[in-house]
Amino acid sequence: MNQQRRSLLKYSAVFGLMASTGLISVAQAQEWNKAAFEGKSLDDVFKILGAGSPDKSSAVTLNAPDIAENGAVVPVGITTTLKAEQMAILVEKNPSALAAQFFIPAGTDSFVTTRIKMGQTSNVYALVKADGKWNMTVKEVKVTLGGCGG
Amino acid sequence: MQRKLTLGLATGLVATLLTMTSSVYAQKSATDDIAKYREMIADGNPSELYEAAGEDLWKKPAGPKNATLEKCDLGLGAGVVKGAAAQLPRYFKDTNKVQDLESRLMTCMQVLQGRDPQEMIDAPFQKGPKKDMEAIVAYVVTLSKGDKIKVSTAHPKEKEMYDLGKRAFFFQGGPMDFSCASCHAENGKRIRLQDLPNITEQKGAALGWGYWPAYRVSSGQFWTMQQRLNDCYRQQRFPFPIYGSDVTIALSMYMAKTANGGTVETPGLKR
Amino acid sequence: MKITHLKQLLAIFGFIFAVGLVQTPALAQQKNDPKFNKMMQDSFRAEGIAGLNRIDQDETQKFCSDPKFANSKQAEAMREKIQKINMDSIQQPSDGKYIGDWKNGEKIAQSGRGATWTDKADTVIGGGCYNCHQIDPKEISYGTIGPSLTGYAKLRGYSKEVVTYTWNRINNAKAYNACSNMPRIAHFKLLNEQQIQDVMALLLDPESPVNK
Amino acid sequence: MADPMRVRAAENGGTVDVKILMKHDMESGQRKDAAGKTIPAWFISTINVKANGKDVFNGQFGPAVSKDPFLNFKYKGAKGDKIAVTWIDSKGDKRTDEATAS
Repeated sequence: MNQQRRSLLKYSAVFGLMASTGLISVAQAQEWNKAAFEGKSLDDVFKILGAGSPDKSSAVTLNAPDIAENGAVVPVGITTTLKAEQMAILVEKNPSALAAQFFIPAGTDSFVTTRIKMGQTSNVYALVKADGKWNMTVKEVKVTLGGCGG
Repeated sequence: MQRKLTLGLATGLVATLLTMTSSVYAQKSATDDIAKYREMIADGNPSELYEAAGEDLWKKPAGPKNATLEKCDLGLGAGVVKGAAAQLPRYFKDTNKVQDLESRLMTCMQVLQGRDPQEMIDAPFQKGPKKDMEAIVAYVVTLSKGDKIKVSTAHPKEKEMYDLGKRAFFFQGGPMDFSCASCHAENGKRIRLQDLPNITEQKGAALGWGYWPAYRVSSGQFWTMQQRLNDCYRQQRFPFPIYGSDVTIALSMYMAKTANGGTVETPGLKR
Repeated sequence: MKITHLKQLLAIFGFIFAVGLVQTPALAQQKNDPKFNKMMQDSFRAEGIAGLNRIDQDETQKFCSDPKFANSKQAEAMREKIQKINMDSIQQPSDGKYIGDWKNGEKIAQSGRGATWTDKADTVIGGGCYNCHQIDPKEISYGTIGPSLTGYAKLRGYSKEVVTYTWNRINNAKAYNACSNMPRIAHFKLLNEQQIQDVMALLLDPESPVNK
Repeated sequence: MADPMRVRAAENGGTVDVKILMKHDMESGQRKDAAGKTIPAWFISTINVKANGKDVFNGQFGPAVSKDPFLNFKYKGAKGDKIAVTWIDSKGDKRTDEATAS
């Protein structure tokens, strides 16, 4: 706990310094959402992001494989026809559900691709905030055991 | 009893064939899904991060002689890196040995930079001097990407290495009776969901030799061919093959020569 | 001159082929090669539990390291001899029990761990069965080096013959096929008797998902 | 010091496709070392991307993002745009690399 607090303090100090020296503006720092990333369950994270219980929307597409050959690298991407302001990727069965979140300024496409770790087969959620409202889609990704297993 | 058993087994076999047809679909779709997964991660190979570091290390003075590796002769003349990896292993007159990329780089580090090869041999993979070696390998093999694999056995020592490598490929040992051939001598086989190339044929050898060194997503590491072979032997439950030892070079020679005509796709991106 | 030579050769081959005299050339087991032996001795070092004695081959390993000969007609008697050596080493269960717990068997079948130089002496060795075989149809990640075992007893029945044959085959597959790719599970004590009973159950218990 | 990133930016029809590879272990905090002790989490937490000094992308990662993270996004831009990518990790280390849209 102490350790955590210290690193958090250090963290804010770095941000503060960067902001004050004008390296990044306060608005764009979008300070790392500690509470959201430490939220365990989907609901924890939904609540912290202010997403409540987001509506399933066909306007949101999650690009992820049906089977991942290895859980250490699972490619995930979000595309949407909505005008996204914010997007998030959640893995239901990971120890902390939120994997990553993104802030999309005007002029940037509503599209992102990254790679995440999955401990086991799980539902993966793509969340998109557009016009102040959260939308989502879900897909199961199977994580397989591979190789010789040693 | 013997006859009854045979009969039982025969019926079993027929029945197995019947169930096999029903499982073929599931098997096929899982394989297709894995192919899709590989396609999705193909763009953005983290090997690139190692290549950049390797290029710096190639050009940076180091070792007791404070020299760069820029005059290293990888077989195409001093300082020629482009295309060199596609023609390794090969015989080198100055050492009077057949060398693979990594053993040759050790020679260059020793001769040009004054470094002790034993330190490299003894270092664990991914750490210390090996970490530098791995980055340099990433840099060198990238400069052969797209070239045809072209390995010669014209020199008697090259031919001898090839023959020794072929024999080593089939050499069984350890508590599981494994040889390289246990997994890599038949077409269309897989271990779990991973396809196993048949390295005894050109096509399979090119699929194996042509894609290593590679970034392995399961370990998040860039693996040289020496590390790849090392881990094969670990999984075969053999003792530890010494870094740059003749068995590793002989096997490389056998694989590379069999793969001749295939394309260098290194650095690959593997599970 | 070279060309005429070739033509002559072709003619001779053609003739031999035509009269059906072509046979596989007489094969002998590959000779002991001191150069090769030295390479193997010099190239490995002991690490952790993996000692250098692991590359000392027994008769079966030596024979199977030359597959061209091992699969030839000339080697038939030798194959039978190897199979007999391995058959004779098989022991039936000391408690007379062949079938254990299929749920444990599934766990053993899933694990491919153990016996490498990164393992400890007390690391439990897995059966590694799924590496090469399809077993429970729900597991999609299975290998194809060995035959599918899905529906094993449903297809073959639960007779004493099938049970004994399966026991023997798991204990030492080389009793039936001198150069089978399958490790000799009991010979090298990869699994103990109880673990083999559990794997047996995975294949032969009517309640196992394999037979559903 | 942190290792350099690879940043690639290609313009096509008024859209710049940005692909970033970052060199980072992204330690999850779930793994144990040989002695059985948990290896503490250590990961890139924020990413900021600017084109000609203006924000085009902000991201936040948790420890579940893969080792050597990859990121791909697109923005409306032009050839010659100066792109600057900055990440900061959970220990406060940071790294900035630049690229020009081609």
